[in-house]
Amino acid sequence: MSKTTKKKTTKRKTSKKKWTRVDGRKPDELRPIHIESGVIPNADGSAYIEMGRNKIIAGVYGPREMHPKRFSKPNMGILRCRYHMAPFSVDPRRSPAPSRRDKEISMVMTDAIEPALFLERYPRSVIDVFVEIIEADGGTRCASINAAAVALADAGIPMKDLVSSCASGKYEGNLILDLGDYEDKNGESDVPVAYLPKNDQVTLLQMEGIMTQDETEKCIELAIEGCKQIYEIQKEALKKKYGMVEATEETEEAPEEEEPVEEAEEE
Amino acid sequence: MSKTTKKKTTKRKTSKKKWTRVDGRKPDELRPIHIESGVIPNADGSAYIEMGRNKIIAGVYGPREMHPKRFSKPNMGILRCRYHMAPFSVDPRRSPAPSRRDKEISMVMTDAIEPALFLERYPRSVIDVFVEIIEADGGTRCASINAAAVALADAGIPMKDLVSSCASGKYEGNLILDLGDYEDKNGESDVPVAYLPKNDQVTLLQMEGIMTQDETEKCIELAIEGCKQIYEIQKEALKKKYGMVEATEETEEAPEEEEPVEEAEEE
Amino acid sequence: MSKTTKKKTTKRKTSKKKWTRVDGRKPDELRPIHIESGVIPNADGSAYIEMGRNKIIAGVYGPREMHPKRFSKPNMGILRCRYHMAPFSVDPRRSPAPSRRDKEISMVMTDAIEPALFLERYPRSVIDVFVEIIEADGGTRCASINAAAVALADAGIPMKDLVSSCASGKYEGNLILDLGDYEDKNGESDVPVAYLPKNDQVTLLQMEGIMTQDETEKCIELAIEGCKQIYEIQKEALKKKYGMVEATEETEEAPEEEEPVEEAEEE
Amino acid sequence: MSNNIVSRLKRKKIVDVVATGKRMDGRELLQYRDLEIKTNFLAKSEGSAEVKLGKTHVVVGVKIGIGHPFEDTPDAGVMMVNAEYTPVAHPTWEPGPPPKDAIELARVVDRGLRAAEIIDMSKLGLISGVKVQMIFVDLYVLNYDGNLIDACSAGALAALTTTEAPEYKVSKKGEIKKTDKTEKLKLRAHPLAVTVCKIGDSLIVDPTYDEEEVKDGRITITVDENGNLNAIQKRGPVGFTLDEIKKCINIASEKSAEIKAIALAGE
Amino acid sequence: MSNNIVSRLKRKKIVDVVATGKRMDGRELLQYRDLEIKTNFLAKSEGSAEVKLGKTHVVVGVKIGIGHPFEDTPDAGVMMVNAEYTPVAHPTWEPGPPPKDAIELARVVDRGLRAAEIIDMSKLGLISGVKVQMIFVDLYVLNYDGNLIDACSAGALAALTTTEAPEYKVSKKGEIKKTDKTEKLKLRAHPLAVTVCKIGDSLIVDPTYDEEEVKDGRITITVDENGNLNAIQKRGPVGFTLDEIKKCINIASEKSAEIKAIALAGE
Amino acid sequence: MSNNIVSRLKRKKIVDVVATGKRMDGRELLQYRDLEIKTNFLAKSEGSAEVKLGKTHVVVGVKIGIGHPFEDTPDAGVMMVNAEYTPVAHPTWEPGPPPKDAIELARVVDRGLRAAEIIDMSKLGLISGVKVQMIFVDLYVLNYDGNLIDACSAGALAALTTTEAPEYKVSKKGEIKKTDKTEKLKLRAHPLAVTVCKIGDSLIVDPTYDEEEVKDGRITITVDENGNLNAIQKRGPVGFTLDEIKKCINIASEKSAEIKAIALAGE
Repeated sequence: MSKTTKKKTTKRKTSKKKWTRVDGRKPDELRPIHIESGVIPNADGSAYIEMGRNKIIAGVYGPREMHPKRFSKPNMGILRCRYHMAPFSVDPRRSPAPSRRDKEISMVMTDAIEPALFLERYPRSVIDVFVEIIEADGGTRCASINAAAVALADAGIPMKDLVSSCASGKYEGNLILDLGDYEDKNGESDVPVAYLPKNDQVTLLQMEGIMTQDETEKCIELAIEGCKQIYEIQKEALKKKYGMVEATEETEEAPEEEEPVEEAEEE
Repeated sequence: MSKTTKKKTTKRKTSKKKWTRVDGRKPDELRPIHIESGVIPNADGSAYIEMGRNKIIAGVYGPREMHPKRFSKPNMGILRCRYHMAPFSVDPRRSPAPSRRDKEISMVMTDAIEPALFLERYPRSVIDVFVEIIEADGGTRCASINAAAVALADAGIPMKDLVSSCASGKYEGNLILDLGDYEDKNGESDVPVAYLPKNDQVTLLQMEGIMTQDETEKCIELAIEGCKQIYEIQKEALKKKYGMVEATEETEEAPEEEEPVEEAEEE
Repeated sequence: MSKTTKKKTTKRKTSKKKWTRVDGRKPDELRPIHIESGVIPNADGSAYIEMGRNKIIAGVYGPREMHPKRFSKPNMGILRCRYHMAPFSVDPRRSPAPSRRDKEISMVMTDAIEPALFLERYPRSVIDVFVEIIEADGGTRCASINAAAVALADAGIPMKDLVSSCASGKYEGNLILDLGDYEDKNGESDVPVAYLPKNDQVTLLQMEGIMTQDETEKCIELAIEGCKQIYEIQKEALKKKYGMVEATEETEEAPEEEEPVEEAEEE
Repeated sequence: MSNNIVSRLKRKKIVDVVATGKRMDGRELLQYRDLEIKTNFLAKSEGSAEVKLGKTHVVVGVKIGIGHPFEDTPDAGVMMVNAEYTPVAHPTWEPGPPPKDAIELARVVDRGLRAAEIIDMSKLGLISGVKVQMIFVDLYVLNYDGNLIDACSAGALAALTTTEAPEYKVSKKGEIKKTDKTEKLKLRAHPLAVTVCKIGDSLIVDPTYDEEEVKDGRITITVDENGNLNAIQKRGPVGFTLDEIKKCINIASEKSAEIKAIALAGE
Repeated sequence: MSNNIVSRLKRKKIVDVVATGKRMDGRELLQYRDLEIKTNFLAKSEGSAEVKLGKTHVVVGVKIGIGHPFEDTPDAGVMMVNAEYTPVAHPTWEPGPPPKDAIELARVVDRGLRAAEIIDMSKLGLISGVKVQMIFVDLYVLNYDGNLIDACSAGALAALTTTEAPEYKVSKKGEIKKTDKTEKLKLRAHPLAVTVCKIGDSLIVDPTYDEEEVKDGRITITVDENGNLNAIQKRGPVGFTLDEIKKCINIASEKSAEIKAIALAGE
Repeated sequence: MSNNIVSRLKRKKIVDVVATGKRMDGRELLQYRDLEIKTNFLAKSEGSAEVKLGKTHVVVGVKIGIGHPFEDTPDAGVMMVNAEYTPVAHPTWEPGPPPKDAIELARVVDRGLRAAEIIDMSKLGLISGVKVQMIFVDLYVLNYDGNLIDACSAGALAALTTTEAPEYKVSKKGEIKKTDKTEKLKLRAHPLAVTVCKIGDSLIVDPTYDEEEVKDGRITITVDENGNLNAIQKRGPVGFTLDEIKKCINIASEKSAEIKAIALAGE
């Protein structure tokens, strides 16, 4: 968290034509993505994603009873995401204890995914989404959200929509999509985005670096385009397993809100 | 806690007349004190004190329900003081985690203040006194008690008396009142005292250093005189706010003790 | 835990005759053992053991109510052993916080002792066995089990049998009994064993080092012989206190198992 | 009434008022509360700022010290931003390790400073790979009435702007001495965070505690003195449309200049 | 039905089947489930192995780095084995510090490697008393269906066998540089753990989760490529006769060769 | 009957007996229980003492080692006093981090030693700013029946008095070697703590557990061999009059000489 400044100041190239990305991709090209669902037999739902060299596994448990009970809500369920990096996922090895970064990412991931769920259907319950980063290659939080969304669908949890996530950023003066590790560490900025395609809503948005207002807005738009491509890959992954595209389709009307019949338990 | 010896052995001066304190004070002179109540809007009561260059804020919450319940007492309330130093209050910076010293001072502060309260009136409840040292300049525990007493009065909590606190000690062979940072670190001894003026009782007494029995007793007497002066300043601070001196006056008769109707809950 | 390799590879001596142990003992000779029961007045039962230069104290509390209740079992009691080394028990000083080694030994000790008890008689209860290593001299876990068994008997807790424990190992190519500190650290292997003499059952078995299958089996047999000798010393220690050898004699028939009338409480 | 119903009623009331373009306290939607910043008020900190934003009250201390570099940047100084939710600041805040929200607060403020490359850390090495200067920025909350990120961001900027950094000398033998000389810490940028909240269909700035409680989401945008963006952080279990995001960025760009003028007044 | 009755019924069923010489899943008593091991699948780890044993799924990462030697072995490298029970792996596993069983898992695998002197740690010093090479072996459980020790032991052996160790250079000034050269980590032995479970009167290998739940006890035996034993660990609240122990050793000797062939296939 | 009533009855009984000038166990008010101190009984500690004061039983271990100096005293050794409430010592003591009372115990004993400047820490440097000698004083409670401060203070004095300190040699290359030579640790003072309890209107020394439970307050006074005071610690939620304090000091001065004779017998 507290290392020295990560982003290099812009060194704008004069001739843009010759510029290519370190891995040869076009500016708006995603890294190869592979998603597989149902990879953890014990979990209610799960998914494995490779996005570039990221290797990430997500497992869903729930809806289930919340422990300790005093943290449950009487009129709705709680979504709890946990982002965690394996000690060997980065170089040098990191401690297995959750870092402050892990905790913050867990929070923004939860915010990114929650709008896709019908939590009001699960009073007093919790849905746990556990994400383990087996190998990290830039953009782990986005890849984690992509895996988590597929894992939730795999768990049969009704969703308003899948959540798709992708970063954009600026590198050597160019706006690019889906930064790899090297671009992430040496570029001018990084803009992770999560997106609900059906609602056209951004549910994760962070940014770090130095960019003009205009560049920032272009980056967000670029990331949204990336999310739309990922959305198709996610659906494909679910289709492969369940033989249907619209597995997660559901009415978006929230059920009528009622007064909760019981009060929250005090503890 | 575990640094090397703090007190220098006595170097008694032969001619006492020329001796003056590092900041020019007379041996029995207090540092300038400024107390202000009602400084934390969210707290039930609060006070800010400057005593020399000490800058300390105290907030009172309660009487309120005790959590966890199993630590509450069926027939009386609990006073819980927490003394805590901000990381930037000392040089070099300290960790924000409570130190063993913080924990000990919290205990002796609680003992110092409790005799002034009618805790038997608040069965199953807790009164929390939180003290934050913003800047430390010697004698923080005494200044904290002074602020806490005003904060309790500001919270409208009936008190048998205000508690007033002040240290004395020995420096270059002289007994002096209200040691500043330099005197505290370089003197021969340090005797923090808290005092209930109406009851003529000492409720905090600690000492560290090397002194004869006679010197020690003289120090305690000197500190008590300091407390009496501080008492007037505390009353003035409350008067300013409430326009009355005897805001905290109350009968000292404890209410008749009754058998508690309910037993303590087991958990 | 994580120091470099502890066991030296076998340097088999050509002429075995002249070989003697560092402390002059015969290969199958125990170190001097002294056991005393009833040494902790507050405990329900206790024992102090010296085994070589090991100095270990064991105290038993219970059967008593389990806290927190949710860890109790509705149909049987729980045995909880805690092995802990004093900071000054080893050189250099260790931290008083329980190490991973402490935790593992606590588990295998519990397994070693549990088969001697009638835990089904104490539903919802716990028997706590706390062992403190005052000085460590090789074989602390075995000495701890010996002290714990006597402490349990001293607490009047019915036992199927005492548990006796002793290590064997290989040192300079020779199989030896009851390794001292030096032999433990410099030998080729170490085999701690606990044994129920009446049942002829091994309840603790660990091994670390390099030995053939045959040597290992011989070591276990040698350790069992050691346990049998210690058994007599344990009985003697109890006899001294209670004037009877068979203090712990009890029918081994387990009481008929009944359906528990109450379910486990949920928490 | 359950807390649940209370908060639903509270939400309705606030949303209704905000929908009319006003606030409960009479402010405009895009109007900050009164902001007072006092700098350099702590003698033992190299930099300090006290911020009062309405009833929100925070102290920021900047301490400079000596520490170890990270392995991969042996010559770069280290900046640490830490936030403390003191228990005096709110009735629901308890003593203990920083809650998740305090971690996010520290990280969002940190990210703004770091991304703007506010300090040239490469100038803060002392002995390559062994010792470097440390800059600790402690955000200390004394009363919480909403909008901590903006208050702390302004406080951090004000405190850093007025920080007097000590000069260190390294002797040939590798001894580091703090000289009596100080000079103003050189800042390369003036990043400041502005948080925009979404309540119903409206966007507001500088939320109170009550407004934060009922808000749908928030976006914090850190803007430097040239109008470049340095950091964005979206929170809350809702999505934002691209259009809403652009509005937020516009608001933040405008407001950051206004607040920055106050934060830099002490420079 | 209480969990208690459920597990008693489950136990009866499994014991009955095992008594007939078969398993619930149709295996022979001494038959392992399908074992798949993939090595070198992580780019950021010096060594890695993914193990699937039936539904049990673990990843082992080997990382080599630089650290401090122990005081008593200033020139020896340090190996650390750590196990992580990730919350994705089982519905009852929760985020948090490693439970006792995870500590035992790490220690048993560690003991086998260490006792076999698998790596010559004395070759891994860099600057005497100051810096040495560290070898971290992280056992990461992704799905738990029994027999973690054997799966992790095989994974650790497979990962270490295929580890490419970086070459370090120490300059005259004491700077340590990682060169681009790597060479295969030299292993001096191939220890592998086999766990034998006792269920009723039968001995089985490779227990599933259900079989582990109802087992009476287990003995884990680590055997090297010459048939020598390196480590034994008995667990469970029951005793084993000497005869049973000998049978366990025989089974382990035989099975370890079989499993080792698979673990070493990637070499 | 609730614990509350029990303790009220207990208190009444003890207060009544004490008021007659006697104790429940027949002692005089100012009479200690039998005190036995055995020194030098641990081979692996540089100093040790076993203290039995009535049924209170503590072991004090003194270990000397090598560690890092504090930044502001680069040439001074470091003394650490630590207290451990082992769970064997009392039915209400649980395994875990030291409770507040154990922290106070350590700090009060520490303060007496430190204020008396018992050891010349300036003589314990090894390599300026890098390595110094550490003196660990561990207070280990094995049975708790009141008056731990006095028992531990006597034990610490007895253990330090008989400590054989190793001689260290520092080579030109900066290697530190422990030689075989030892010499008695040089003590410059003999401070000893005496605790006086107030029960009703009476002052007593050496309280049992029951007496401590019902006491109103206590004052601990550490007195050196010349009758100088080194430390005072008042505890308990009551005040003391100046007159009472003077009586306590007189009692402590007298008793400390008596107890010191026993503590120093091993010298």
